[in-house]
Amino acid sequence: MMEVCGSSNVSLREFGCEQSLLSRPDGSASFIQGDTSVLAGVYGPAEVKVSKEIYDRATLEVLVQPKVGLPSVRERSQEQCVRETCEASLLSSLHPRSSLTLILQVLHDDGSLLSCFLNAACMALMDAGLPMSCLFCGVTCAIHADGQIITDPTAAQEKESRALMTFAIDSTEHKVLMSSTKGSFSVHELQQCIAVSQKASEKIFQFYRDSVRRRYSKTL
Amino acid sequence: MKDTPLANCERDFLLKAIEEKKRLDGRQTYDYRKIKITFGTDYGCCFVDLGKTRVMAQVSCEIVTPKENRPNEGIMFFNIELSPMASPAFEQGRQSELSVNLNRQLERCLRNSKCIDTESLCVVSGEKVWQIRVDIHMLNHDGNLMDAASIAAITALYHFKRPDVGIQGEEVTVYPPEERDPIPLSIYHMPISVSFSFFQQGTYLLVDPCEREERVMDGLLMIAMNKHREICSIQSSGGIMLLKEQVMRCSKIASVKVSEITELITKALENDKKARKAGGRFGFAESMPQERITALKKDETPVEMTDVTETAYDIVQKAEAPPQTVPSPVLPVPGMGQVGLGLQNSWGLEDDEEEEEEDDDSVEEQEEKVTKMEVEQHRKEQSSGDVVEISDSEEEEVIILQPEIPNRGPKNAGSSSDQKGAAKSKKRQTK
Amino acid sequence: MPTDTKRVRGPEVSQSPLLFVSKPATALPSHGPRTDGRPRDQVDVRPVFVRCGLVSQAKGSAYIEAGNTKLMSCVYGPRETERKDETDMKCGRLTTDMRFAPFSCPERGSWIQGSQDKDLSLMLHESLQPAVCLHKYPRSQIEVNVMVLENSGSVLAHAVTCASLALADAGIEMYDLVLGCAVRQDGSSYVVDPTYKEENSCSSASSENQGGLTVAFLPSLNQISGLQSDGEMTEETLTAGVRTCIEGCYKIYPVIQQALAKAVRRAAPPPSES
Amino acid sequence: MATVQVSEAEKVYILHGIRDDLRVDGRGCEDYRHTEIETDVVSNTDGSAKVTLGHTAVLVGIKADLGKPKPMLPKEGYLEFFVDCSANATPEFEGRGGEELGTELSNTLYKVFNNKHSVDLKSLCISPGEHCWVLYVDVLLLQCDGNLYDAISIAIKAALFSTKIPKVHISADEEGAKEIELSDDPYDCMRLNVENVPCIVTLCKVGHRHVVDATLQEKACSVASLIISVTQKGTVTCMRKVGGGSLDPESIFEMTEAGKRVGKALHAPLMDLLQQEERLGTKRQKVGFLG
Amino acid sequence: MAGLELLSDQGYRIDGRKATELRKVQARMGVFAQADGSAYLEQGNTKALAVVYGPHEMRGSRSRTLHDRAVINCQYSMATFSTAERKRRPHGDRKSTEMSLHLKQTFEAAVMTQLYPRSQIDIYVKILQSDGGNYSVCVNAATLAVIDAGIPMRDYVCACTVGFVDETPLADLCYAEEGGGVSSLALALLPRGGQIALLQMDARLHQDHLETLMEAAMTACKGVSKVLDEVVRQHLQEVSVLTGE
Repeated sequence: MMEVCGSSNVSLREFGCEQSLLSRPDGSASFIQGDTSVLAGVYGPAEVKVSKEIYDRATLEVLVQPKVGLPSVRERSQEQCVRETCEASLLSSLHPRSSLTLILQVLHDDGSLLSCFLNAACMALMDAGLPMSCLFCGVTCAIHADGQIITDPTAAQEKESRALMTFAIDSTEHKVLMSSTKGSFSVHELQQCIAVSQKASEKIFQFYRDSVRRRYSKTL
Repeated sequence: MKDTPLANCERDFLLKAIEEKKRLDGRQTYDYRKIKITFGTDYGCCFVDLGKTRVMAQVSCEIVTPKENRPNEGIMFFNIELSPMASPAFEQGRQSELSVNLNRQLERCLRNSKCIDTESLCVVSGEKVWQIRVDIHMLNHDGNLMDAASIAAITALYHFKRPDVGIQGEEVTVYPPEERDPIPLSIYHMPISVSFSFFQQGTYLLVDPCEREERVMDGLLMIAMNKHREICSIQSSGGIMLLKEQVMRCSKIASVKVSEITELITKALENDKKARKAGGRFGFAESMPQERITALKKDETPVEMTDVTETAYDIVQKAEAPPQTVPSPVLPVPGMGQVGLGLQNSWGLEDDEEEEEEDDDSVEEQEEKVTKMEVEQHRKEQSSGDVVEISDSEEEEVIILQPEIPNRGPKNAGSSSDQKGAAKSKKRQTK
Repeated sequence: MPTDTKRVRGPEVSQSPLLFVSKPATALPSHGPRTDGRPRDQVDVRPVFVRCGLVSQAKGSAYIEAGNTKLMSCVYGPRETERKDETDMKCGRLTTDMRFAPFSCPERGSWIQGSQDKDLSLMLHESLQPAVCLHKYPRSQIEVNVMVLENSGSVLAHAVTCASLALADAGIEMYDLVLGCAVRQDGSSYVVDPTYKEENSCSSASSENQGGLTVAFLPSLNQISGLQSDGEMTEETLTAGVRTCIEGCYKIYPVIQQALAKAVRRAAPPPSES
Repeated sequence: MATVQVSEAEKVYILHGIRDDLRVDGRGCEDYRHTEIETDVVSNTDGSAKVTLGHTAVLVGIKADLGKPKPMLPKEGYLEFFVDCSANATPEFEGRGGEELGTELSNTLYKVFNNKHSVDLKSLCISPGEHCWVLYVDVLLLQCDGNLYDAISIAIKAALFSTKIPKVHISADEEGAKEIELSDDPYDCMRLNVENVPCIVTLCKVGHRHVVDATLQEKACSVASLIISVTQKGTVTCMRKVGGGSLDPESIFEMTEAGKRVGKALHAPLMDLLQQEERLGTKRQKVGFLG
Repeated sequence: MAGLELLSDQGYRIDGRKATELRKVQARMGVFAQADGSAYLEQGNTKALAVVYGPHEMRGSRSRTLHDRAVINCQYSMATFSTAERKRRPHGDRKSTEMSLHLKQTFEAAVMTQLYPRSQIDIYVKILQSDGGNYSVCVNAATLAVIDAGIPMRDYVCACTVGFVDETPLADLCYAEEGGGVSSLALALLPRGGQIALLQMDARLHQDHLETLMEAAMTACKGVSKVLDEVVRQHLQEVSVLTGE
């Protein structure tokens, strides 16, 4: 099984990002991976409702807006994944008794949606200037029926795959912050996917670095 | 989250500026902000930028059963979602006044004006029709949401194509786009809403108010029209008092604005059509401005895989084998199981408390080993007789109504009737 | 009908296979001993299993099992009222919430509280309120939750008993325990503590006297705190039914008392004599 | 529930008055307030009635719809109750404020009609297992001044009395598919037998006595009340204790007896009145809210 | 459209009225004793009941309090049996929420709210029977109720719906006419100053016809205002007789 891991499918689709493109939110970003695109907006730190107040840190709310219809169970679970990742990297204790709201709007879904959410969220949080202990990025891996690993799959590839895994990886130690998996796979395959994702994350973090450098190229 | 309040001096400044016929962004009274229309990858997906206001519209369709009173008409459904992304004041899932107002105005503008041929959406009369759903997401609120929404909705409807259906006898087949080309909707005309805001009891009038202006305005008049100068809906809101002449003037301005916007939409649709025909790239990814320094794009990149398998192998090897020993389950009583340690099960019929029992009752001592199941069996054996309670020493607070055990019966019956008598003498005043 | 957005829902319309049983359920006989062997026209309550303090997170809790009817009750509070505008300076607030687990009845229920549940919650509230010393808990609220795990008849009656036991277990000051008992009148005979089948059977269609009656009773104060009947009954039958229910309540009173005494003893063991 | 604030002194005054069988408005303990009944007030319904009891005003509209019988009872139609506590009655009911009381009232109504004789449900069946009439009984509270239950039950009885359900003919075509035809003639309709429709009597325990038809002030003085629904023959179809207090068993027996007596006495004049109105036929001057 | 001839060649409408003729308006003020103001109004077969409570202290959240004027709070609801097909909910759907909003806006313009700072006025309207022109009937009924409550207004607010068929404006549409695909215009007018408190139009109409239609609507509103004025005067006379003045 190990031999089949040809490098042909292990690539990331073209990806792009635009920061602070909306005027109202405190931070905003759109992230594009191939045809998949997500728009993220961040409000905060701001006043928090008494019922949601946490005395020693900020309350983070993540809302996922689907393109068609109202948010349902699927969106709730995606919200949960993104929230847990953000909570791990945000230094929320610096803003006690305040609220942070992250809204993610699906613009087009063509596979690897959850990783696109994570990347957009990270860029938006950066744009909002919120203190974070590390950056994070999302990588989705699909395991094809014949055991081949595909990174950043499209919707069609996702459908054909045997297992689908999304990892959130932090920028300092390249450790896994969050994982969400679907389908069946062996421990070895899981470790392989993690290793691939860690490799891929380096590319994304380099992209983060480049885009921030470009953004501040004139001010520096 | 609450919206930031508007300071009084800011309010006064804005009103003063309007009195002097000046607007914050340098526009003239009747000027629209810059309108930009872009399309998504799918059919029926459209983004409209009106200055900084940004909305997205997505049209989708599904087959449903028609309404009873209109068996051969398709159903149009509009939903304007005030996403909290657009403004911190918008809350998710709450029907605010603004949302009701916008939704109804859009319905009136697009459904009641009968701009879409709903009869062409019928598949099988009385059984299957297309429901066209238009979802409009507000992405950034900088005033005049209604106009942006109406432009986005009608453009998306024009852009949308529904899959073709074939009917053979009773069977209805929906063809995927690969098999048969999808068909666009048949639309009669293009209603576009134009908003006018009034200030100082209707003395001053502005077209396309921005968010700041909306917050100081007295009222709003929305006129929806098509390029044939047919009015599709009028709606005044906000407790202003208008005069007839003002309404007439607004309708004249609206007709000019509508023809301008219609032209823009047609051009945008044509451009997109051309791009799609040419096979070039289109959609949201392409619409991203490359020249801005806030944006960056990277082409497809391969991920190095050289030592991945090895690393994975190493990790798997190094990882400690999980303990193979599984704690054996504990079965305190039949029908109850426990795995793992640490938790004191409150259901358990703890043995250790047995000693603490202060029982002096010899009858109960005899029944020490009786579990609940056994008691029930016991009960069946002697199904007649008075009900008395038995306290089983093993079951701490388990009390089972139990057929009479001869030597305990009379004692209990007596005590219960005593209580009855005692209770009757008391009476409580509830107040 | 409110829609449930929190769960992945099943099909909108589904029917229980019980409807398609070829032979319709035979009507229960209106005379002779009952299906579970208890005699008719006698105050014979089903054996009751009671236990306090099962839910460690709740302030007080109780579990009751009578025949196949199984209920669980939890009490939270007294705590600050959630809605500040309804705070009562003189008196505490008692809130009750009674729900059926979706699997509790022969037909699957919904997760969302239906109107029947609301009605039962209200009855429970009215039955418990007279017994709780609410004036001792100003500006606070006491929450009572009852979950029906299995419905095998006389749910409300047992819910009242169970909830009052949980209240007592929580250490809420009360004037008295509240006990519940139900009676089903079927023609000229009656059955005490009816099962689900007995509750829903209508054996003698011609009979005038048919109905159910549930009474909540404060035994040591001799007061009726809750009363509900439906069906058709003459006044005499009703009066007799109320009397029967009171008698039924007295039957389970010692059981409850003892369960409570033991729970207290376990929570705070008496000082050793030495 | 619309409530009034009553001071301690007022309470004592009311209590003493009731002890001496004399109420604030001069009634005895078992007297009803002035009651007005008018049927057929809303023309969009199949049957309707408006009842005012003192200051309490209730409007009931009944609509007969074709529906499918419940799977467990394929040979019977059914009744649906809905109580709309509108904000007109009191500002407390605005938005969803009236919902709680509304469900309480409608649940009680379901209980009251949960027996075989109140309404002949079999007559509402058109074809077993397929079609039946569903009677939607919609109660609209317009103003409340206590004793909602009684006013609602009287209005429902009157509305059911005036309900005219169009006759239907079932014709089967060749393929065996049944078709339902409504009779064109507006006078060709079915009437319901309301003889056994019960009326609710609410007895309010005030001090050591109980009163019938309590006003809001009197209600504020009582800790608990008992609602009893009584048919013409005196059978009780529903009994229920409402309110936060408890009652002595003996007083419950007394109240049941009184409720039965009052309820039985209520039916005869009500039926008389309804028949009298019916006899006037179309000549009757409709008053509605204009009078 | 619906195959119905809405206006015959002789100039009569389906219910026998002439083009500019209003339906019969009957009204009564002070229907209920408990409310601060109440009125019942019938316009043809459309029947509405309006009740006014206030001005009183703010209820619920105090954050809505306005320091310089009163808050108008409206709720529009329809009896479940008011329409030919039974309604499932009396209020809370999009249409009735919108109607509540429109009523609120109409009366914010007409009631002299600045006289009652930091207080609230509740206007509740219930449609008992619906036969077209619900909005206008509600406004007219609410006007009477507000007057009955003794709350000062700038002027009567009168509303009327007009339709446009065969180049002719039809005043006060009934349900059959409203459903017939007629472009209808609802207008709330303060007749003395000719100010428009609310304007709403559905369906297509050429811009050139707007003026005629609005003119017709305003005339119809003035007609309604006469009737309302009469009702108020008569009511006051009755009351003054009772109070012995």
